[in-house]
Amino acid sequence: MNKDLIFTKGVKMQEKLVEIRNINKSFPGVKALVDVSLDLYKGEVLALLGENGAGKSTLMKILSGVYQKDSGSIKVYGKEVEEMTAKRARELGIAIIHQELNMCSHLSVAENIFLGREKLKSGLLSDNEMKRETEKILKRFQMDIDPDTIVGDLSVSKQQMVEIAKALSTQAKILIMDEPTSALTSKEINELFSVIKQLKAEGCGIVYISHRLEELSHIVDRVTILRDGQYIKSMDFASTTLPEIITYMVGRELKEKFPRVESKRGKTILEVNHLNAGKMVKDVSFQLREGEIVGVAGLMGAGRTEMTRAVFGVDSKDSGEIILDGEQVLIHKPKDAIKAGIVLAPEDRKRDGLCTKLSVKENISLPNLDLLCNLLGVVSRSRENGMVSKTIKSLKIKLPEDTVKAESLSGGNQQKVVVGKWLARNSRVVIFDEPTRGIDVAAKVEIYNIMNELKQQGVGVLFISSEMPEVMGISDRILVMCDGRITGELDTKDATGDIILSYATKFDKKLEDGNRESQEWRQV
Amino acid sequence: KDKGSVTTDSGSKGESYKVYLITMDQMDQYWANIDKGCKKAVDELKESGITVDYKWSAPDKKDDAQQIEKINNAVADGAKAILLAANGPTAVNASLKEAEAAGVKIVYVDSPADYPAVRTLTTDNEAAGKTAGEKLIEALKAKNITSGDIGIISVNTSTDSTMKRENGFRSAFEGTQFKILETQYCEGEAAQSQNAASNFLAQGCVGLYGCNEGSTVGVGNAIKEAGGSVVGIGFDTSDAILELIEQGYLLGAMAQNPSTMGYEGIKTAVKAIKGEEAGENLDTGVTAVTKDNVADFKK
Amino acid sequence: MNLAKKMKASRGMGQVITVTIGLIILCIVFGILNPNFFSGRNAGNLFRQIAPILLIGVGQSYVLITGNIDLSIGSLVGMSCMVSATLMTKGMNPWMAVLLTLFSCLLVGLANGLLVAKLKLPPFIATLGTMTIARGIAQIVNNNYNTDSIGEKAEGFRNFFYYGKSFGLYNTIWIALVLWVIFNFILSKTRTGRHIYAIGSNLEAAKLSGVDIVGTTVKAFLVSSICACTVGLIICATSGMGTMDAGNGYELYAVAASVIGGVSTLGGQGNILGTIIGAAIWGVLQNGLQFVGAPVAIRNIVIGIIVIVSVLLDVIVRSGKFHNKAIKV
Amino acid sequence: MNLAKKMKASRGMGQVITVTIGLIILCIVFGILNPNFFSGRNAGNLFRQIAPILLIGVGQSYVLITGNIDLSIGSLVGMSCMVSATLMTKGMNPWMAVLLTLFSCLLVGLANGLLVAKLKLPPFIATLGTMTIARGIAQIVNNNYNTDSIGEKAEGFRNFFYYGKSFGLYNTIWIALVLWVIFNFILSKTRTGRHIYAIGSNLEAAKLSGVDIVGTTVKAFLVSSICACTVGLIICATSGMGTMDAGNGYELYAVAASVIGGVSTLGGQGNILGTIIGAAIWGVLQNGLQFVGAPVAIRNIVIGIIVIVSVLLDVIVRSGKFHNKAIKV
Ligand SMILES: Nc1ncnc2c1ncn2[C@@H]1O[C@H](COP(=O)(O)OP(=O)(O)OP(=O)(O)O)[C@@H](O)[C@H]1O
Ligand SMILES: Nc1ncnc2c1ncn2[C@@H]1O[C@H](COP(=O)(O)OP(=O)(O)OP(=O)(O)O)[C@@H](O)[C@H]1O
Ligand SMILES: O[C@@H]1[C@H](O)[C@H](O)OC[C@H]1O
Ligand SMILES: [Mg+2]
Ligand SMILES: [Mg+2]
Repeated sequence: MNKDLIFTKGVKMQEKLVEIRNINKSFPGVKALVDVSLDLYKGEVLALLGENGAGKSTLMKILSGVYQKDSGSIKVYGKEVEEMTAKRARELGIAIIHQELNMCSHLSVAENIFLGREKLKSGLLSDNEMKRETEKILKRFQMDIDPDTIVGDLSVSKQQMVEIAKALSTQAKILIMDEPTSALTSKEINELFSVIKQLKAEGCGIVYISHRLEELSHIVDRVTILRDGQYIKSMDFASTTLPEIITYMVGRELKEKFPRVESKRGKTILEVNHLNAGKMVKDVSFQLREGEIVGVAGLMGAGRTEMTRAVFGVDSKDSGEIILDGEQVLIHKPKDAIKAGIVLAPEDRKRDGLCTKLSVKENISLPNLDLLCNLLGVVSRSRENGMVSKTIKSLKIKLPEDTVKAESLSGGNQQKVVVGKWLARNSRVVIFDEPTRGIDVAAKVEIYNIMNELKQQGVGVLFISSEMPEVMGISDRILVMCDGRITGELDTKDATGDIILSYATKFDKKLEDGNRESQEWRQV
Repeated sequence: KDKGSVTTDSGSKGESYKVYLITMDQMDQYWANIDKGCKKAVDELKESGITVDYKWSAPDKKDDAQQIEKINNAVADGAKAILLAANGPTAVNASLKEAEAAGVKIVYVDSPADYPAVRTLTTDNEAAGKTAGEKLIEALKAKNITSGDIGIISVNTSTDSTMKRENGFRSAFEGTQFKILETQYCEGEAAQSQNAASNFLAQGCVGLYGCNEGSTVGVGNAIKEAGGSVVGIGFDTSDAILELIEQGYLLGAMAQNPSTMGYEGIKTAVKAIKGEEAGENLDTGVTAVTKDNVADFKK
Repeated sequence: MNLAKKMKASRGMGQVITVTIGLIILCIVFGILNPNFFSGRNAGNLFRQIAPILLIGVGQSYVLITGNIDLSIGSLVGMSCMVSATLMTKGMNPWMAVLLTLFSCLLVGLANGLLVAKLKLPPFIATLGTMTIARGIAQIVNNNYNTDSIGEKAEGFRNFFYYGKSFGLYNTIWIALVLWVIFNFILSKTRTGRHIYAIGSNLEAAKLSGVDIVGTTVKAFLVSSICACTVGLIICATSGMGTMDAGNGYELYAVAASVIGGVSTLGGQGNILGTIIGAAIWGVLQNGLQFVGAPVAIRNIVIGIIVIVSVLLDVIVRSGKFHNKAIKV
Repeated sequence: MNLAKKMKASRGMGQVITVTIGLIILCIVFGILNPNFFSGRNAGNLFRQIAPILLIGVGQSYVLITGNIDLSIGSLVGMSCMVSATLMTKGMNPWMAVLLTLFSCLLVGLANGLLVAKLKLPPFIATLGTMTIARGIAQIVNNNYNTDSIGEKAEGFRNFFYYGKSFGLYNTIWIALVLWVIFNFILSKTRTGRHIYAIGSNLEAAKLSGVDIVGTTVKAFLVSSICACTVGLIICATSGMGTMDAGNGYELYAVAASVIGGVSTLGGQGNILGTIIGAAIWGVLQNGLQFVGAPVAIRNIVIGIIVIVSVLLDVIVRSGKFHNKAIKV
């Protein structure tokens, strides 16, 4: 048995909630977990760390009964659990927030939160009671969401908040959070952290999975690190450092977190003038020059995604013009944009980024078939294989072979496919909407390097991110959006977190009136 | 093994013929009666030392393409003769030509196609339809009704026999004050026919006519429910129809002799296979079943 | 404002409103072309013709909301009609026959649910299979013939399901209404109803939330088979005999009634209030077109256009093309 | 090993293998029960019966892979049969009539595609609508009657589509084979084929990858209408007249052939190699059951069971119950 597991210092050696030993799990073609062990104590937050595809989600899905282990043992509250099913896990007080959103999008917030454990009154649904309870839970979270709202109408980040609220509402003793913050912005993250601290105080054990290593220091007590499906190490968080953690994760030292390259800013490539689209894009104007990375910062719902979608032709524009290399281009659908040389890697990979039932190869070649086929439209196998293997290699996408379905990849590797499929063509402008969401540190650096490379090739890069450090770390110039408008533009040299935040909350005054809903739909 | 086909015992009396009955569909008791006639003939022939390997094959609904398939399959299965109730006069002709080329003898029962056959055993549908019309007019007159709307329920326009019955019926009304409404085609389904019949009654029709078994059941039931003075008449003699006649809700129905068609059909087929003279075409006749003679038709 | 919000929140109510307006227009047109259409006599007649479509529509809606489809409905109608009639002609007490028929239909519903949820067959295939089998049973049960008349002894049965009236309305209509009320209640007020929506909306999420997928799916298919069974009994009572072909094509009418009424074929969306309107449109078209003496040939074209337009209107309204304008004004 | 891997990688090939084995067993059983089944005469006859099912199956597969469904196939068969026959009986040159018929069918296919992709109607409803309309057109085109014989002048046409042979095989079979090869090539080797899979797998993602959703959807529906049109012409050539009812119910046979052959009704999955087997199973059952003299009534039951079992086997195999064991051994 591994020493680190038993001799951990710092945290009071309290009751063990979970003891996982020598778990093995294979999928066709992949050994996802090899002899992995893990402990979780009462009242602690354990960070489960590792690169994309290390097996974190798989391990947690086994603990919560979604997958069955091939071998190994799981003890909960000191008792061996032979067959862990989803039902058994629930009974044991294990709750999990999955990495991917898992909501019934046609149902309301309250209906989702109480799904499977509806409150009844004389045998009938007691919707009012469930609504009241929901309101309570949401309030505890400072979330201002109407319990009656249909979940599908919420933005991704709000859906994520509902998902969190749902797990919290079960009053679990063992709570697993698989990248809960990947879709949240700083405000919600802070709220989440205060809830986590409260839960910890109540004796809850929390397994916390995240690729945002900076946030660990706020909540984490211990870390357990996996690499390539194998157990590497457990440590007290207080007695280690981020670089050390990263070295264990990656298996080597990572030199620079935000590699920067300089290149000469050239002429203006893209000019967006007075763009209006729907309710969330209002009079947006900006320019993008050859060889620069422009970051777009903002809070949840600032309209950044909507803006990119309008530029790319996914959503229709009400007015405004787009000028590429000095000439106005008419973009009615993504095809037009791609033809003109503007491409977009979208933020929601499951919904917009991947055909999950198709192979990785087909996903990568999908937007590039025009380059791969002859006049008759026949796709050249050899050219396709060449392009795909090059992309896989340059992004270090981890997979058994390129014919596996995209859905079988780990979240981070799926994200790499979403980005990678756009790199095979020579575009003038590449828009990245939250490209590092759910990606491990090493892979993040790879994505930054890709952006840098594009920049050096003279491509204009638009980089939307909700993580302030990376926006400031990688961009040359920063646009800030709030309420569908561009509220600020600054050179990275002059940027500080405070300035950006003040731009990002420029129209946020009304928030203080406790009137958030009207803020969202104020323009109506 | 299977009830319809008697396996050839080649050792014994020698003669054995494979004969198919192919009907329009398989629903009505009418077809069952043809089948019964066939089986009766098969049994009789067996006693006289002739084994007939007899199979009844039918599409599940009136559909030309399916009927052609059934014919082709019968030929491929080595049938020596086919008794056929053709959906319509033309559709099956080319496949009959192929069948004939393969040496298969064709006998029509109930409804002939245009292609020449050994013999045709059928009824004069047009005349029978006209008779039905005349009976209806007569009955209305007896109630002092000489004008008003008349509703027809039929199968579909693709079935030749029922189209002839419709036309014959209409011809009886030439020169009268009655007005015949748009015919309702209900695929011979009893409940659907009844809906249409009820709609006719709601429109104030004074007389209703059903062109085949299912249509007639629908007409009878609708009248039964509405009560009153509406007169209905139809075709075929299923149990349900006879009951409606007996109770007085239907004036009557035109009875053909399906089992005679089947019985004579098999006998004719065997003769034709043997190369004997098949005989003249046969009109098996139509009887108007009314309250007066309905008892003769009950089993 | 508040009403509008409620409507929006309620599943698929928008479509119900659009389609209701369409229905009213249809009735007015038919009434102008033939005033008999509005006669008291036709009212009862018309409602009684709508009732079976409503019932199969309710059954199909349940299944569609779970994200599945039930193609066996039409054949179950036929099977119910033939099984009950055969038993009665063999001399069985009609109510006993009804019970046995219901039992046999429930078995098919159970099979549907298990094939789909337990054995994970695509619903289209599973119910295409049971559709063929149930039709086969309808045929084999009386040795491939329609039955004889179910006779005098069954008069009570026939009145109960079709010919009789209670409180001025045909029993058929009452039966449909009572079943509708029960099933609407289950769908909107009980846990089972909630779970039916949940598995149709996101099966995985529902499963992870501890919803009993197999049980819930089976329940939906059972409701569908109860509805189909009832329609089969109604048809048997109507014609007083068993017809092997009864219910042919009803599975698609059922889908039409559901979807026109706002149920999505993708699951998770809609309610059976809309199904009333969907069924009514279908029934009014069949009845009204006969009343105005439309030649059979153009009927199908008219029906087809109305089906498309009714749903299209809703799509346009929802897609916000009108919505935006309304706001701007 | 390598082959097995390849098979697995190829979309839905597992099912194709399972089902092919089932087909072989079926044929052996029929052959034992009635040796005539294997006669040379029946071979040609059988293949000629399979050809139309294969064609509509190919059309339906295209549409299913895009994640839609085409319920109008059967009616289009009827429309094609009636339009071509009516034109010929009115004295038009048969080949000219074929062209016009194709054109009219393509219009319906275009309408299907636009209703679904452009106007965003649920495919079930859009094609249920066009199904009814196309049947209405089939009826109205010759004033609600089947046509008269298309006459001597059309002998060439009839031989081309049905009665003639080339290189020892019936032309009908050649037509189906040639169309299959073309459509298989398009689906597996061209950009359009890729796009068809992509929109069936994830419409949004495909759109954001620059796939022309409307164009691609329309193309799939056009393929479906070309196939249906061809079958209508074959039927017209077969019976030498126009039948309004032709193709009734074919839309479901088409789904059966596709899905038995491994195409998913959820889109994005399957190929038309499997459709050959799916169509063959359907055809062999119809033909073989007649050969063994099975009473009509049990045919449906047998067919239903086989449809379910064939897909069930695949589900079991895929769910890995056998797989795991194989690995452990
Ligand atoms: N359902 C599945 N089928 C096949 N392979 C799978 C499946 N789920 C996970 N895998 C494989 O198992 C390995 C571990 O995946 P897992 O999702 O646990 O990684 P992870 O550590 O959560 O990564 P990430 O940080 O990217 O979410 C990966 O190689 C992945 O491709
Ligand atoms: N499907 C939807 N229905 C209703 N409102 C929506 C929908 N999607 C997004 N919104 C709203 O539109 C606004 C803009 O969202 P958008 O995703 O563009 O923001 P963003 O700046 O990209 O932030 P995020 O980091 O959340 O992606 C938000 O207020 C969001 O709530
Ligand atoms: O005579 C036949 C009989 O009436 C049947 O019921 O329908 C078709 C007719 O050809
Ligand atoms: Mg993960
Ligand atoms: Mg965004």
